[in-house]
Amino acid sequence: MARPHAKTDAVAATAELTLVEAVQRALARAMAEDETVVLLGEDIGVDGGVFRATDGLIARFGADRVRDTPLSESLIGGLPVGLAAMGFRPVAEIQFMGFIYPVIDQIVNHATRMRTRTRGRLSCPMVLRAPYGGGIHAPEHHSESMEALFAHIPGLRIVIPSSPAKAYGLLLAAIRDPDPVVFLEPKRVYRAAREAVVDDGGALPLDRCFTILKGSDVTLVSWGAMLQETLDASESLAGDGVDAEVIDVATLKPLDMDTILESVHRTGRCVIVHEAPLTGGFGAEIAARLAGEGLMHLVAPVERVAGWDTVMPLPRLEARYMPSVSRIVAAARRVLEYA
Amino acid sequence: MARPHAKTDAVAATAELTLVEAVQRALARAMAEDETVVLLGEDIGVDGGVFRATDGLIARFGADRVRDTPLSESLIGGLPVGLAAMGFRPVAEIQFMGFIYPVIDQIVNHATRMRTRTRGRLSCPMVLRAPYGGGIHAPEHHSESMEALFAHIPGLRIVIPSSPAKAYGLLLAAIRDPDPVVFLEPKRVYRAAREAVVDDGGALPLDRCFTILKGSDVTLVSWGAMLQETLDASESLAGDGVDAEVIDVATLKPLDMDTILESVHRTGRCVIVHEAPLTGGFGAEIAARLAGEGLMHLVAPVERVAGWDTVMPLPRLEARYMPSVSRIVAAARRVLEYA
Amino acid sequence: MTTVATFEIGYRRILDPDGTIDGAPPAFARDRNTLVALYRWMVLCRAFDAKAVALQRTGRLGTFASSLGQEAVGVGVADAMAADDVLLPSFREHGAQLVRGVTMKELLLYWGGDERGSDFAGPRHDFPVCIPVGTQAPHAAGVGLSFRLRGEARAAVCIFGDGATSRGDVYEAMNVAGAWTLPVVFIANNNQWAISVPRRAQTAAETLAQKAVAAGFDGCQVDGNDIIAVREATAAALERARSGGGPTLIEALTYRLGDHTTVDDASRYRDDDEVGRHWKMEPIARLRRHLVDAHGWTKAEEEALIADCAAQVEAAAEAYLATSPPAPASMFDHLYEELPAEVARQRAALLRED
Amino acid sequence: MTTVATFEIGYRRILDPDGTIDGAPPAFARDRNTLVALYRWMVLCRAFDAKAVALQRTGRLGTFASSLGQEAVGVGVADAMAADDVLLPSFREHGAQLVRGVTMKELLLYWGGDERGSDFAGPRHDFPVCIPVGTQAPHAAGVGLSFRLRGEARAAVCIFGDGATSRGDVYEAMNVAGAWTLPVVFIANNNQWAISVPRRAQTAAETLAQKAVAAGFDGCQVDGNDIIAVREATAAALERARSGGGPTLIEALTYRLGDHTTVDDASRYRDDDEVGRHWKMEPIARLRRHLVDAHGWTKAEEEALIADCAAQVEAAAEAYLATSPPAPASMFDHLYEELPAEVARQRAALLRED
Ligand SMILES: Cc1ncc(C[n+]2csc(CCOP(=O)(O)OP(=O)(O)O)c2C)c(N)n1
Ligand SMILES: Cc1ncc(C[n+]2csc(CCOP(=O)(O)OP(=O)(O)O)c2C)c(N)n1
Ligand SMILES: [Mg+2]
Ligand SMILES: [Mg+2]
Repeated sequence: MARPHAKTDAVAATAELTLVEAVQRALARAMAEDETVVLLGEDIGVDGGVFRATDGLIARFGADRVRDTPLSESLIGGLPVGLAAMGFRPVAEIQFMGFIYPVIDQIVNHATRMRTRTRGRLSCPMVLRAPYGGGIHAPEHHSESMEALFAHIPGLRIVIPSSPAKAYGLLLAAIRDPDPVVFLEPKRVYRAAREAVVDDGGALPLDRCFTILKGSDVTLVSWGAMLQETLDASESLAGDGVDAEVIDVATLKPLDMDTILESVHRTGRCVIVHEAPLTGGFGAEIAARLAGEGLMHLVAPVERVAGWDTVMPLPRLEARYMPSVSRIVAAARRVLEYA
Repeated sequence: MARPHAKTDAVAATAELTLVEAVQRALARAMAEDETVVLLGEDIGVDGGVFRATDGLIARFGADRVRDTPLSESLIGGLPVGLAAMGFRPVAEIQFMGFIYPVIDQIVNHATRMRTRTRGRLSCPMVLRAPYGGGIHAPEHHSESMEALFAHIPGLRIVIPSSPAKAYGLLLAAIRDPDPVVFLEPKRVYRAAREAVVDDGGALPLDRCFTILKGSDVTLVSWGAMLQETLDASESLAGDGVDAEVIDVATLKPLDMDTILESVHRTGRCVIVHEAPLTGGFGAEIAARLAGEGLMHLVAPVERVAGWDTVMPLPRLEARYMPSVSRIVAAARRVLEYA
Repeated sequence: MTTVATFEIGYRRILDPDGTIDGAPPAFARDRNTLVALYRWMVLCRAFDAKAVALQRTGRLGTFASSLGQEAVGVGVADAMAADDVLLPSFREHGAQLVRGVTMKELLLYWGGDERGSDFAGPRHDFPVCIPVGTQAPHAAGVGLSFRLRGEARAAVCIFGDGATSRGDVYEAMNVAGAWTLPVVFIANNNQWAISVPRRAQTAAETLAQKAVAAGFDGCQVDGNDIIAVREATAAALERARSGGGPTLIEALTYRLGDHTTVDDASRYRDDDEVGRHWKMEPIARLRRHLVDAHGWTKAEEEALIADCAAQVEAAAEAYLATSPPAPASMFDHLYEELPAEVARQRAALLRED
Repeated sequence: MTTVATFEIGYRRILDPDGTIDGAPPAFARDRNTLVALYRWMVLCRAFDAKAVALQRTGRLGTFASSLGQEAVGVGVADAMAADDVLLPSFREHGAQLVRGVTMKELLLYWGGDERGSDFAGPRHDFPVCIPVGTQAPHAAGVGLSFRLRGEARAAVCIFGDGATSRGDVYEAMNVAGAWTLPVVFIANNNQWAISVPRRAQTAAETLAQKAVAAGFDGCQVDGNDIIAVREATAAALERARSGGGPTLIEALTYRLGDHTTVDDASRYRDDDEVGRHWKMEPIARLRRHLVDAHGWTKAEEEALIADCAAQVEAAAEAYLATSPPAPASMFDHLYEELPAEVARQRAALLRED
């Protein structure tokens, strides 16, 4: 039944898209090219998703392939495992990352193990999408960044796009990938800006970081929504003559440490920026590898600019929780001034 | 109703106990001194727990306070939140760490937030106990070490004892602590050795690492079951004239980094050992802090000896999965030989 | 096949949509003062909802979930509770919270994004709003267990939506409540929609009340727009719970007349017709009709009540808007009873930013 | 109260404990060959269980969960299945797996701690043993959905224990199977115990079959020691599932005659008396009695069958014990379809250790 990866049209339309529109295009493209792609989630059908990531897809592909599930997150984690083992490519949506935890059991215990457990007899090519992160003044539990919980799970891929074009190319790659992928969408960026996206089915690689800005004085490493703050910080630093390199990790697991090491080799200094709480965040893994393989390159302490180690506050204080441009700039300065 | 922390007897009995017996004694002590301590879990009642950690407690304290739950892990995470808010001190058991994942939702979304959310009006003094780790040739899902998933959650305490006396003192502290604690018991050590434990209700602090062995050449940092391998490695290194310092982290969150930094300040070299998979393991956090605050002390790369980044294999290969003494020794040598 | 077990689900309505009462109503429903008090709470709740939506529309409140059309459920349930019972609400139970004693200012603070709103002066043992759907149900089992262990004649009341009945933890909580005969009353506030997902898509079960069959206790339906039926059924379930009879599930059939929240647009997924039909069944007009017909409720009384509610709501909104913002460092102040050193350093760093 | 819904749970037994059949049995149950085949599978399963326990006791197998006394459930269910149906077993369903075509050597490899045991040559689309209780139920819904989407007349069969019915994800899976009319047959293998927790402590529900009421489809009980009833009920449920009638829950009432696993000691928590009583109801003796009484099953036939099963079991054990251990690096070889560079480095490091 499946014709994986077949291009369904020859005409590639370029459009200025928001990130959420790019997600929608990638989903539409994947569904058109491969009949085994099936979407599952709460309110993804007629409503088109609470952020409209699946807007119009039920009309185009039908209610069989764009399925509103009951309000059962544990099921949204587990049902795709069965579907995937039977040759489908389910793309499941969790409405907000704060509701993703019931899915972890199925991800750790089944999705990432089916292939190993059966020595390749069954596998689990599923994608689990969820909007993550703060900054939109949403209610409690709607602003979390917990990618690190997934990054510790063997056998998984974790992908976080930072822009519309990345979202399009990485999501297509995630859906075509033969193994389970957690795909986290920075909801603060969903409509923040537009970017030219060529809707030609072209995927981006899931095994490398992207160097967004070349520089020689300090390496700024980030992903997802925080890339904007990081770029703003690099601009502010540039004003003072500091030439920062900016790396978008994009795929956290497996991690392309080579790109980061090569950069830090040149700059000797590194600041890692993420929105998730500091302790046990994915920044720790990158810093730990710098403390290991990268130590000889370091001329200054590795700084991590992250969410505080406290509960993400309700909207009135959320701006004070999240890493700001000034916190990033201050950390970069400390690193640069380190003698 | 509660008389928290009251000593119930004046006579302190010293006994040579295994770790699991020490857990049982601490539970009994806590229940005797505080009527609000209630145990919940699968098979903890008449069966006394599949590892006998609750042996005899139902006979002594009754079925009201030693409650076999239905087979509902999500409930085992959530019911104690309600009980704790009403002034009880529930101690819930998850039978094996591989079944703990459904609990995460309640831990992240409620247990660790009730106090913050209500600005102190309600709180959650619950303890979640679970045996963790490999090495006993158990079936799939019975050998996992996933402490790092919890270490990223703000508002939590994570405690992992490495010996009978530590288990006794830390568990008592955990139960008396006014906030949620995840208490992970190294099941491979449950009956591995005996140690003198004074059953006098004395608790150990939940905010510091324990330096087990003083040394000046290299700092070995570990916790739980891996402490034995780490000590064995230090002995092997001593045979070659290497004077290793061994630190038992014991409480991973909040982390007493000062003790580790002070040690690495003296030794300049550090090897971190844990059983959990390398990537995103808690060793990353320690190494990251060394790459930050500790960088000036480091004269060699920080090595992490950990479980491989793959699924814990079934028993035939588990010995090849877990960090061995020789892997620790080899890492220490690399660190020592680093010029 | 031998039949080994049979079950029935009953449905109860006392006050008809036209304001008449069939048969003999419970005693409280013959008392004008009681009915007026219930009416007042519902009217206040509706006025509060309208104000909250207005505040959100003008950027002075966060995302808000109105209970428009569902006032009889929250008010009826809470009015049946004793002060020392414990309420575990979802995010759409302002009605119940108001009756319990949470102030409108506190509710606005919460929905305005300030944790202090959940530190309400009122029912100190009541639970705060629960956002992750259904996750307060296991807490209710724990609260019920605490009453059992202390031998207290109190009950926990857990309210959730129709969508919540699809969550495994709601099932697990009901199952343990049955197994342990816990004093818990579960209220399924069935407003027919879970955002865009209609009730029939949640489950093939003909009623939500029958979810209790799986947990081994009684479930029943009531007309959730009939506050008399809601109150009566809740009172009976509470009585049973407090006297050792164990849990009950009450499915209150009502309808969400508004959008899911202020960020939702219900016209994307449902007909105006459907909404229009349900306006004819709504709880406030129904009780008003009854008060007018059976208890001589006057236009003057009505106007005075409306004006009074409006004034209360305005005063609460002003008090809310006048509240100074929380101190940034407060985000750390209740993380633990005592802040560990490593987090205290972060708190200090945050303070230095000012 | 008006009654708005009623439910009945039926119970079915065809073959009595004394080996007699009341009334008209299904056609297959009149066929000697069919009955002998079922009997043979049960005897083989029991011999396999005994051997596995013996291997564990002598340190040549890992922890093992015997199905002693429950053979009629696994064998009866699997025998009713078509080859292209999909089985999703728990850890106690060797009987079902054997009938499906998994070899005893493969089962021993698995229980001996070698993943290759789950790469069975037999039913390639069947699921491997599931250890986390009940977590295969959502997979069954996914498998059922795959059949619906492809328009295939196949069904998923998910077997779990009485304890599993307390898990929220089993409920969620049943609920969606009902809501979407999925071709799934859920079998609750009720052996009365979940380790030390008796059935009555799991739930206040009088039957486990009534868990289906919450999910809006039919549940029924069968005597799980009566392989004829098990097979008949499963066949009917499969027929219904394949023809678009949706899911069924079958509660098979049986008894775990042995310890929970080889690391359990059931004498800590249950009476020998109880176990003794249940030995009188066990499924193999029952069918043997019927074969002898109604089909002239001879002593010679019995002895030949026993000897044949013993020989098969011995041969499998020998083949298992002769299997060389898996290569250490194999722990990486199926983590991803293609091993990412950073993990490939770890694989190389592991190889260097040799
Ligand atoms: C666990 C969880 N999943 C998803 C959401 C997002 N969400 C908020 S309300 C809602 C629908 C709830 O429906 P219902 O239980 O019927 O309550 P209602 O909103 O109708 O009062 C959803 C999906 C959530 N808050 N929690
Ligand atoms: C989710 C989960 N929790 C706990 C366990 C440990 N455990 C293994 S079997 C079992 C009891 C299962 O009872 P039941 O479902 O009745 O199946 P049975 O063992 O009786 O066949 C438990 C608690 C587990 N395997 N999975
Ligand atoms: Mg609803
Ligand atoms: Mg059982």
